[in-house]
Amino acid sequence: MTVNLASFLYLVSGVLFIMALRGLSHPTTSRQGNLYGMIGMGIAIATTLALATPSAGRFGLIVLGLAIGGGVGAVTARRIAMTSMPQLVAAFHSLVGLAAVMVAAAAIYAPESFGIGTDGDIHAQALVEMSLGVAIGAITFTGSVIAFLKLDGRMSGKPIMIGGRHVINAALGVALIVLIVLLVTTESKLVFWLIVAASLVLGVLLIIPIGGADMPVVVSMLNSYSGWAAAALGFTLGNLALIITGALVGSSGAILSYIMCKGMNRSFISVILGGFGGETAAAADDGIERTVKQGSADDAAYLMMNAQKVIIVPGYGMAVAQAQHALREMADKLKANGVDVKYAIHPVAGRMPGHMNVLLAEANVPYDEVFELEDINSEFAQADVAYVIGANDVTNPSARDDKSSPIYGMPILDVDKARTCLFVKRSLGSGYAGIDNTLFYKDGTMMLLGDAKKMTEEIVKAMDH
Amino acid sequence: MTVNLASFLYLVSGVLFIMALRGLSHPTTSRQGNLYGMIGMGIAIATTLALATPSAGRFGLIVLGLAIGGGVGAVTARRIAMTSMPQLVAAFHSLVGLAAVMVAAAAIYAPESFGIGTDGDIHAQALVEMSLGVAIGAITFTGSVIAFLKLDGRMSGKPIMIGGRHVINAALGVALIVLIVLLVTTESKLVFWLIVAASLVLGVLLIIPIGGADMPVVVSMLNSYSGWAAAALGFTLGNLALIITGALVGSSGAILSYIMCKGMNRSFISVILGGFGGETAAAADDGIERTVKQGSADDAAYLMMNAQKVIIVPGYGMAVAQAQHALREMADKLKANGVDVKYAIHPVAGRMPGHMNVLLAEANVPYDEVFELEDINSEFAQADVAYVIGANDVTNPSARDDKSSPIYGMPILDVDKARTCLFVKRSLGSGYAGIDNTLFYKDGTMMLLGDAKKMTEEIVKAMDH
Amino acid sequence: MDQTLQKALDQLDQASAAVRLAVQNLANAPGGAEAAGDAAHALSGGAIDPFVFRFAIFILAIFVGYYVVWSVTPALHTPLMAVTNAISSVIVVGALLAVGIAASGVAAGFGFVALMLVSVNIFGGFLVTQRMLAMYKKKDK
Amino acid sequence: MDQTLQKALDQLDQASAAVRLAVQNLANAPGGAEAAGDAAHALSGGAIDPFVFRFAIFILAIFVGYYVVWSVTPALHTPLMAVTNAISSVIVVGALLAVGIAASGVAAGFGFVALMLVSVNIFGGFLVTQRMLAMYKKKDK
Ligand SMILES: NC(=O)c1ccc[n+]([C@@H]2O[C@H](COP(=O)([O-])OP(=O)(O)OC[C@H]3O[C@@H](n4cnc5c(N)ncnc54)[C@H](OP(=O)(O)O)[C@@H]3O)[C@@H](O)[C@H]2O)c1
Ligand SMILES: NC(=O)c1ccc[n+]([C@@H]2O[C@H](COP(=O)([O-])OP(=O)(O)OC[C@H]3O[C@@H](n4cnc5c(N)ncnc54)[C@H](OP(=O)(O)O)[C@@H]3O)[C@@H](O)[C@H]2O)c1
Repeated sequence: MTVNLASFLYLVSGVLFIMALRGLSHPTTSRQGNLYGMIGMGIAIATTLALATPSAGRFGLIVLGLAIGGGVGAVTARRIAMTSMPQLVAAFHSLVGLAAVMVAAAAIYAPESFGIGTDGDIHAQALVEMSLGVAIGAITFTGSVIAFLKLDGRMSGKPIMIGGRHVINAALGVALIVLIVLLVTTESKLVFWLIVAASLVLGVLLIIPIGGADMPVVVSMLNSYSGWAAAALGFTLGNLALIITGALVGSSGAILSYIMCKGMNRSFISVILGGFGGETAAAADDGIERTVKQGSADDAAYLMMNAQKVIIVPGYGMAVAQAQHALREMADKLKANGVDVKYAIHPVAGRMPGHMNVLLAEANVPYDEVFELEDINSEFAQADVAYVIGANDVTNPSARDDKSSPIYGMPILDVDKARTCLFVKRSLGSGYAGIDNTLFYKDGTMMLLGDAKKMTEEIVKAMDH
Repeated sequence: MTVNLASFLYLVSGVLFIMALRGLSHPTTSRQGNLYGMIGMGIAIATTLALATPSAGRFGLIVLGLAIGGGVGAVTARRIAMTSMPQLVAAFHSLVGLAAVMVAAAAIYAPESFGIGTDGDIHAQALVEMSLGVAIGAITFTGSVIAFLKLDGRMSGKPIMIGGRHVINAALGVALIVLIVLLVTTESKLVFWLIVAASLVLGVLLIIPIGGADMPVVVSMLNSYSGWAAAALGFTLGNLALIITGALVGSSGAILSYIMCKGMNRSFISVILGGFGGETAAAADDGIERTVKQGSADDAAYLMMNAQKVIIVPGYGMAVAQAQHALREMADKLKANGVDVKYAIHPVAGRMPGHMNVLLAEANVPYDEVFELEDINSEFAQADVAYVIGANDVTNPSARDDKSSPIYGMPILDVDKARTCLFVKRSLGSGYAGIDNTLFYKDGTMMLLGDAKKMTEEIVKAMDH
Repeated sequence: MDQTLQKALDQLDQASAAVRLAVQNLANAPGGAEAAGDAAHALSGGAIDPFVFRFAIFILAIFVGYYVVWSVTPALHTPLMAVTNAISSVIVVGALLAVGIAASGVAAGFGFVALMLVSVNIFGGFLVTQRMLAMYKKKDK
Repeated sequence: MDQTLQKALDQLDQASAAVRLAVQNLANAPGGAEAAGDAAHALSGGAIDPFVFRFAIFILAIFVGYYVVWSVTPALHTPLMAVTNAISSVIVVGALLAVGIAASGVAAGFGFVALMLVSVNIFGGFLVTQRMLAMYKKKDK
């Protein structure tokens, strides 16, 4: 295969990746989009093999590597629970980061094979590109590992604040720059590994001060990083597929981070500086007597069966309790009874963008019953019941009314406009932002204290009576 | 200047052109966008001069050319009436088309200077790219000239149907391909000029059968062509700015053509095949007795001054009559009287996309009072008066209700939902599509027959009484 | 000896001719020589025909154009037509080159005509767009 | 005569060395030589550093990425994260190269590790996305 044909095929695979993301603009085209992505990856792999024409032994090694990795990947993909998506994505990112480091190491140990010069005489430009790639890759690796551990609950979500960490980070950053200059001048492999080491440490230090609940933003940011690392190595290898894909992934992660920060009305900087969302504040105790109206599953069933319009607002608690299937059953009962049922999704409900949508989809809720904030918010005023299940912050009216609230300005779902607001959660405790929700004490609110799944199942049972 | 720096600067100017179009996504950023465009063009010119380092004499020639052309352009831009925008754009396109032909001719007469080989030994690839560029350029040139003549009324808008034109066009197309192959094999300059000649003829033949009213689609299509011609020459000259810009312009024209065809509910093919909109049909005479309620300026003034909400629907007749300033005065009077006034713009109102918007803007109508079809259509039901000025097809209910109508399926403004519908036009004649408008005979409609500007001025006067 | 010398000199001539040819080949057709050769070096792109890159740029620019134009608000479609027309006159780089350095007078002449035509567009296009855009105002009172 | 011959041969050596150097220069640093030279030829791009093209492709791809990701519907943001993760494993081309043809065994070893890691992503990423997307259904009854 000539290099020109190969480059052209790499371009084709880059374009197929663009088409893959393009397909995600609508659920009906999304499956085809994913297929484009697979074809693009297949073309990239086949092209590389046709170009490199490895010996039989090496070819066997390649098949072996693909088989081992592919097997692990396939099994993981089949087994993983939908509620574990955030940590799965974090884990996968760490792999890409480490792979980028390994590829760069291979290139520096066998520069002729990669066409970037000869041992001891590697092109300076390639060295710069490579060290950028390897540094970003290493940061992605350890950063994602920490994010995974925090999301998976294997490490406390508490922010870990090391004294003087800003100074240490700055020093590491400067050290990295010095090391990169050193690498270009000396081409020493030791310097290369020092860059790797410094970046690995930096990755850890950057992520540990960030609270567990902020991890989704971090994961998305690391996604962006892995894209930039891929693009940097794409420059070294002169590979169009890598350059295009790197830019796509880089943009994608950055945009998702932006969307999340905007949905939470926080600045990206404040997220990165960390220390938020570690402890869960108890209900504020300001001395004012507050009464809560508590209800039972029977009350809830009665209210909803006699309603004309019910809007369901799922939140993180639904994911924790895995209540989506029970919820779907409840909605079916209501619809069978002639009640108009819709779902309202806040942009940052749950713990990652689109988290609720994927869980509802898993429970077979048709996506045309699921609405975004702007599209449904005006309908709460006409709803008889808002059934809030495991959501909290995204309904907190202080974001709308109380200028002193830390979440003031964050858009919220106006569930308080509904005639009755049913709140399913286990306690009067706060959500991710650690802020008391005044809605619990409102007249039209009825608290259904308990696990989201159990409570919903009880309501379903009560509806049968 | 090194070629690498130059290429980088060409990329910068390409990016600035992207930013220019991006700016047009909103009126507030649009002026800045235009500025980006100018800077991009300045960088492209400066880079080329720095790279080519012409002799003093040649430099003088360049300044002369820029001054003459620039002067003509600047004066034209200052003097042209806003209502003549369609023909101005057509005229400008023809210049780009001809310039593309000239540049290609220069390249073939001095191939070494353009780095595409030596006389008699030009790279085959460059010849193919060039002949594509020159053919598209020449078609753009004559096509745009015809479009200009038809739009400017210097040539009848009637479709000119030559017998067997499809055969002739196909023959010319085949001839073009043969000539291009010949050019690559012989490099004869005669063949080059034959390609130019055939394309010029093809440009004329393609456009004359298309009716004057379809010219906007044609202009947009030619805009697209001029982009592809520029891109083809960009490949020959290896110029990034040309390649990027060509693709941008090519997409832009194609998308606008698509939007227009969709707004008219016609297929692009049927537009190109021509023969539509030449003659203006008289009001259909189907034997049914139909009565028309005619009103005076005083009636209209009274109705509107006592209304709560008036929606103004401008159309092509407003542009013909130059009634936008009078209209604005009328709206001011109404607003001063506490009436809620809005403007509703159909996507294909007038004779080019955005035609009405630019005229209203000229008359100082703030753009936040001007709404698009989807955003305002539901409001007609709450409006007391719909003031339809020189619009016709875009209000015709048969597009909505009559399956046999040629415009069935075209989205329309629901002016018939308003309590009263005032129709300002000179007769009961039809509009561009040549279809009778049943709205004229409806109960709630009052016809205000007369020139749009005069009638509106009279209404303004009547409002003072 | 003279013969030996002559032979040596002849060989020198031949050799240098061959080398010159090789250099030319290398300079004119980078890529051709390596095509069958070192795939790895090729991967690094040193030998890729610039056409491939240009084509990639062209394809990506079409994607950008598609999205950027769809994001233009319909109210500004007329200025859009004017401004795309203006920027399409970047063909001026070809005209400048022809006037500036074309070896043939005829070519320079063609270039001059192209330059004049396209200058009308550059100035006319941007200025008329500016004039139009200046008219779009927000409600201020 | 012998001396003359010797001298001629020496010169031949020197000349060929010089030519070899020139060839190397030409091969390694295309562009450098012409920089000051024929601007017109340069314009045709024969001499442009591939880095410039790659950079252009990178910049345009960022624009495409920006638009294409903004057009993703929020309901599919979780699959978006999964699929971008999957496609970022196109870094596999580097791993394949290292395993396939790296001259050094160490390099091939690194490549093998990278290949395994990234294969997990390729298969895992696309399959989990497929699993998720298969769940998004329209109302059918
Ligand atoms: N989606 C994203 O991309 C993203 C990213 C970063 C941050 N965030 C943040 O995450 C928050 C999301 O808001 P949200 O309203 O979805 O969640 P939330 O405000 O975190 O509230 C979740 C609620 O669910 C309840 N809960 C937990 N487990 C439960 C169970 N098994 N059964 C019933 N209830 C249970 C908890 O109350 P009890 O303990 O009383 O049961 C908690 O108050 C926002 O503050 C947002 O800024 C989201
Ligand atoms: N905007 C675009 O991009 C575009 C492109 C291609 C085609 N078109 C087509 O153009 C049409 C546009 O619809 P439209 O409703 O704006 O226009 P229209 O249907 O063409 O009607 C314009 C009306 O204005 C009246 N008129 C003309 N001069 C007048 C004057 N001086 N004073 C008062 N009235 C005058 C005419 O009636 P009288 O003769 O009775 O006065 C005519 O019926 C659509 O059919 C569309 O498909 C638009």
